[in-house]
Amino acid sequence: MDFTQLLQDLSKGFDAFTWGNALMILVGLVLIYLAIWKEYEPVLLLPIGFGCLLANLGMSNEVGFMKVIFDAGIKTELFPLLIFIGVGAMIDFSPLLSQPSLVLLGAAGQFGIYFTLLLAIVLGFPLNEAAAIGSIGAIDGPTAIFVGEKLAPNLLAPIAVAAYSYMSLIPIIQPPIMRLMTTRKERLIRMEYSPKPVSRLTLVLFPILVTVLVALVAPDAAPLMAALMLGTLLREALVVDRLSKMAQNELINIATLFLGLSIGSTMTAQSFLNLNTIMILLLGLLAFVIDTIAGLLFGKLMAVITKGKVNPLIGACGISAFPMAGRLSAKMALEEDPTNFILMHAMGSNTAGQLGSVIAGGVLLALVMGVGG
Amino acid sequence: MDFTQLLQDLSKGFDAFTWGNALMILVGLVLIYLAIWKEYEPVLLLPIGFGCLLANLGMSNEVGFMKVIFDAGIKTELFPLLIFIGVGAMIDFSPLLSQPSLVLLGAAGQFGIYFTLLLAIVLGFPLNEAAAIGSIGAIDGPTAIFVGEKLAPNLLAPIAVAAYSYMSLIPIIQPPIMRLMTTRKERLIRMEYSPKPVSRLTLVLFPILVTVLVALVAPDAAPLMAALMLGTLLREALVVDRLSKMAQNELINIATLFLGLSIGSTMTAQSFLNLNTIMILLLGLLAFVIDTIAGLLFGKLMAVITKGKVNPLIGACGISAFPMAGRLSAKMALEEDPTNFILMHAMGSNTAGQLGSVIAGGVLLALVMGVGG
Amino acid sequence: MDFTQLLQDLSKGFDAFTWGNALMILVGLVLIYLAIWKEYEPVLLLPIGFGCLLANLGMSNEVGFMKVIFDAGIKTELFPLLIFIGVGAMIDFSPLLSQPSLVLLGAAGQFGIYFTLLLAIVLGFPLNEAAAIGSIGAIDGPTAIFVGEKLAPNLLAPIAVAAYSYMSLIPIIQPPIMRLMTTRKERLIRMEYSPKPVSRLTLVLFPILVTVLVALVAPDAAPLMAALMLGTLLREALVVDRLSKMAQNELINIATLFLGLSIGSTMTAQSFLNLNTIMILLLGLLAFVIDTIAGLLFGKLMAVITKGKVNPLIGACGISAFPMAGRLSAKMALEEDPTNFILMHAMGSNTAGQLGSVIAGGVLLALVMGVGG
Amino acid sequence: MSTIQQGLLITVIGMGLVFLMILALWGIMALLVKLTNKPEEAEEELVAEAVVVETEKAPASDPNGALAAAIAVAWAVQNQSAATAFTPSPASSSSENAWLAAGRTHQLYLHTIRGRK
Amino acid sequence: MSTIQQGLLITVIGMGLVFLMILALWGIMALLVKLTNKPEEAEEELVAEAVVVETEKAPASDPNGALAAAIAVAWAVQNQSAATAFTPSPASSSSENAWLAAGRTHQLYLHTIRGRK
Amino acid sequence: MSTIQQGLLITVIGMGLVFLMILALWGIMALLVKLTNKPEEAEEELVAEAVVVETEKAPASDPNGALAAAIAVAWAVQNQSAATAFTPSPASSSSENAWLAAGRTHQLYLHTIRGRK
Ligand code: NA
Ligand code: NA
Ligand code: NA
Repeated sequence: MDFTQLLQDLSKGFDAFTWGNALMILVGLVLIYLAIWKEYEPVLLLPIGFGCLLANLGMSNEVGFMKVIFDAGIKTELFPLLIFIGVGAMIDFSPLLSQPSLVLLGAAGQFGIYFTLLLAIVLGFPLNEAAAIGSIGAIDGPTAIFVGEKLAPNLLAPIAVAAYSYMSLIPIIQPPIMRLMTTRKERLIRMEYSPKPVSRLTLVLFPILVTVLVALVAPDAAPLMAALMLGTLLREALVVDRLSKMAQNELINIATLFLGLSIGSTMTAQSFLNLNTIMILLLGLLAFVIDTIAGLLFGKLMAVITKGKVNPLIGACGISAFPMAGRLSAKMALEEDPTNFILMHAMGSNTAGQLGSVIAGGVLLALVMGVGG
Repeated sequence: MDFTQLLQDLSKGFDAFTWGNALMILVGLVLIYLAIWKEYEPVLLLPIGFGCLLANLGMSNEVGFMKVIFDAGIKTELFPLLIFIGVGAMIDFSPLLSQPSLVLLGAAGQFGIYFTLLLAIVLGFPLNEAAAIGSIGAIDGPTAIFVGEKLAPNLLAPIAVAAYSYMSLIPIIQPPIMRLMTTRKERLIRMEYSPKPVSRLTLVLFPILVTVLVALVAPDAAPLMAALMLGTLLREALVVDRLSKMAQNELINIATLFLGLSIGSTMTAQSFLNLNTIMILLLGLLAFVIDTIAGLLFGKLMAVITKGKVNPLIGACGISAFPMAGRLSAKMALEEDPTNFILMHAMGSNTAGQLGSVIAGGVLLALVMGVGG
Repeated sequence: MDFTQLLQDLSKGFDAFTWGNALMILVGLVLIYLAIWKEYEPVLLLPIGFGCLLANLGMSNEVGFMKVIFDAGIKTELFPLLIFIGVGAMIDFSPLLSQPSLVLLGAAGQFGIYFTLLLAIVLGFPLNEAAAIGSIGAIDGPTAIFVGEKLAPNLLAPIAVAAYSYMSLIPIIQPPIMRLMTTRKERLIRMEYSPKPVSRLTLVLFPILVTVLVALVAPDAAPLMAALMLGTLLREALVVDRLSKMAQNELINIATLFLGLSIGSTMTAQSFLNLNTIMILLLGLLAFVIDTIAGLLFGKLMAVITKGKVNPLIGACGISAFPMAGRLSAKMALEEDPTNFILMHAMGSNTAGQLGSVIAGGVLLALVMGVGG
Repeated sequence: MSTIQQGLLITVIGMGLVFLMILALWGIMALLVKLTNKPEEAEEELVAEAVVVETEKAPASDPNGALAAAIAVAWAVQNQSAATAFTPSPASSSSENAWLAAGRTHQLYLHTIRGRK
Repeated sequence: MSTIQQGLLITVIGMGLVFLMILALWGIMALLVKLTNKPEEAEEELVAEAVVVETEKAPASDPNGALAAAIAVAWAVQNQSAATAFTPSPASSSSENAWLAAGRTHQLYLHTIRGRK
Repeated sequence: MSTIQQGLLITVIGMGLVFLMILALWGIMALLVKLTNKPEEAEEELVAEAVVVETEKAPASDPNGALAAAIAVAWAVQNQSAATAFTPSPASSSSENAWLAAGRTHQLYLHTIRGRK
């Protein structure tokens, strides 16, 4: 027996540990802090933060059990899809269906994707990486992970971290922009709530038709949209309550925990501590800002077109970030006038943003793959 | 960059779409309609129907995430087995154990398997395919899938669809046959309910002994029977309530959703739209009819032998289709005479049918593999 | 068609069955009996017992669906880790954190590991097997399986069976030793309960710091400790209640059922019925006894050092076996004096034992691999 | 073609396609709501019928039967309300859902109109 | 041998084997019920004992203790009833279970005899 | 070196390391408790604030609003108690937890001191 060898073996944990790892552990601790004390998307930031600790303590997604989990859930795309089944089962599309014109707001809020893509190209990223970075502008975790993993798996960690972190920071990022971009008079606009009644048949046909439409026009987004719409169908069918509840609880909880850990486990010092990451984080923030601005501008346009019947604040929740953004817009209106309830319109716009994000992600994927291949 | 190439890429969804796909999407919609508005086995027909949509929109079991799910759950046989653990935990065998002679009814109701097999051979199917088609006559989803996947994986889609669709149509298929095959006098027969008391020890030993017996005599059915009996053991042990509840809820819900989607994802136009499928669907319906007739005939035989102490209606639920068939027989008796409760006997016969179906499936598997190999 | 071949095929279940299988089925029945009627760790002994039946009825971990489950959960180490996430979410470390000195009791109770290792070497086992056998002395199922699978997968079955069986027999194994090793006066010692208040910050930082410490010093134990501490973090974060509940329920239930079945499925007559198994079972029992003795001796030492302020009984729960051992120690004190409540101290010692077991397992793994590699 | 030109092309085509598909969605939704906008009473009838069946099965003339009937009716009523209520799924217990429920309920009350039938 | 002949042979042997195994099951069940058919009171005693233990652990002389005792007793009683009742598992909430429960309860009442001990 | 010598060496180093790490844990724990041992009221305030917000959102002047407010308050209060109580998680319903709950509650009562803040 070689005694020196034994000592080396015992100290292997310390030997492999670098200053970079220590720094990344600090990053992980910040994420955990934000999750626990600031309650920013804790179900995601806490697992991501803990996964980041693991990645920098010898348990990254390239070895051992984290590799097993990563390969089973991220490489196969299953975790984002399972989460979308659960999200779909949680979304109530009736506010949108009863006011169909709100769906337009879901298109404008995707402009940040392309703006960021262009900026990333200018900064020197190749097209596939620039597009992956642009997907942060979808402002939807599963979409960003799905697109990022396909276009630039090497950048998955900063993309996913940016997407989820900024989404959790929506209540900090959006309000100043909203105040800057809208006048008090605009924020005071009351919106009539006389929704068209929505039948059960509509609620059932809607997810089916959306699945068909997206699968035909943007097949690259089809798995994401199909998962989301499957969840909605389970919910609205009313006859498969046990499946709907399962999707909203066990399925999404398990997938969320392990998706978070998996994403965190890619945040090794080696892959994360570089200029690219910093640029991606900045570009991601910009994507959120541009999305919000584009959404608000479109909201203002609709206000003009409808001669003041649309409160431009609901443009800000066309970015997706369901349901935080919708809640936030309604809150902003309430702050200006405690009797101005625009929640139903905001949620309509917000669910439109969810649809728009998935579509935009799929279109992006198709275009970049078409160009590249 | 090739602009034409880009346009081709964008229209790939439409290009791949055929009239066959459109037809199959209609089939999927019919399944979803039956699930939601007719409430025919919605937890299965809804996922199968949605999976059928996916299969014909470029997301079949041969690509992407549906391939991952299909390979993980159907090729490994796991989904049917997980469902059986849950089903076992839901089945109460005490009505059967307290009236052991009812178990005989579980044998007769399997005749449809062999009748269909013979007919399929006559129609030109090779032996393995004929036997797989015959397994529809087991009138039990997991059994049909387990046997079908082993004997003729190419026919899995129509076999599974036939099995689950007709099972959901039991309340439509059986009553006319029951009325035709029995006289009013027979249907009015009251059955004495003086069950032998069933001890906890019996309820615990029963699943163990059944597992041993089947594993020795019909080892090909052993995994199915073992899964079913494991569920029953978890239930009757009384000390592992958290495992029993988990099997009856999360486990079976998750397995059911993804089994349904997986089955549906095999229903591509290419594999489904052919004469074989139509023949299989017709043969499957026949299997259900023959099973019911054989069960009723055996019930009538028992009525004669016992000198009118057995209501032949409970023969009809020896076909399996647990628990719909049992419920239906009891309902038929109630319709004839609102004070004639034969539910306990019907459930005994129905659970016997469940056991008989698994045994018959395993015997079939062994015989065909023995002949073929 | 060869008729003889057909008959052979039909009798293959009987042909493969040996007297050894029959004996092992008896062993499985004993485990099931202990689970159901003695309620010894039923959630584990029942699946193990049933898995043992399966293994000896042609469904071992080397074929079919049990191989799928075994490979997916044991070979990848996932099942023990998933269970530990759930266990971590169930453990309340505040009794330990409010009385930090109790942590020392978690070290002494690991001595049985090394004593057993030495004895196994004397009995002729090679080093890796001896160490794997020693891991039974960790008195913690997931740890024993994790270490055993890495050092001597061929001995996994008897090691896991010994670990779980004896753990379930703690209420029978420990009390005589406790009475023998302590005087009535010692058992009557009352322990002051004036815990230092434990802040939420402490409860959150504790799992993080333990993860970092163990990953650096004993990286081989890192996955186990990380999983345990992840569970604790989910629990103490208070903001991810749905993840914490999921870990304590669905996750641990599903992992427990299939871990038990998997372990049982390795208990084939061929691999289990030999002298090694008998020696391992005896050595395992000895490991439990030695652990208890070492823990009690250390408890007595602390009683002397603190001049009678520590009741030596709480030394017995430093062995791990959470939470049975902690409960048992408190019960023993209550039996001696119905007003002497030492439960909080016992649980502190017991959780210390849980930590000590994982650390000791990791150190053992590192040392043996260092020597061997 | 340079990368930036590719990017610009992708941006133009991409945003164009997104708007086109969103417009298509608008059309689909407007059409759906228009076409299916008739009262659906079949469903409620179905449930009501179920209640009747349950009740008949277990005559109330004896204590056990009465209990069973009560349970069956309660069950059926509960399912009926679950099928028609506008509440978010009770399974998700996060804070924003409580918020949503409160806000929505209030808003719906103000307008005394229910969107979904 | 032609395929149809093979099919006929499989049919004869198959149905024969199914009947044989079902007969074997009948024998096993009849034997089981006969052999184990003695009252089992050990189980109930066990639970009852547990209740006593719980109660002793938390004397009712103080509010918290009383609450704890009440919870413990309630828990034990609930588990006891779960252990002996004939009801289908409450976890499955599908409609047929409500039906079954009602039907069974009624039927059991009519005969005033309980099958399972 | 013979296997038994290896074993002895492993035993000495192994138990030594285990004790060292446990001592390190002791240090960490003692330090943690010492450093973080200040009252944390921020948390309770947070929850209380949430309750106020909920209530404001749904004025009690109408039945629906009042109901919503009541639900919101009940929800907030429940979560607050969940956040501060010392009970084991309610999800695990095994027998020892009932025992633990009873024992702990009693013990805590005797000492009238709560360990966790
Ligand atoms: Na977006
Ligand atoms: Na059948
Ligand atoms: Na230990």
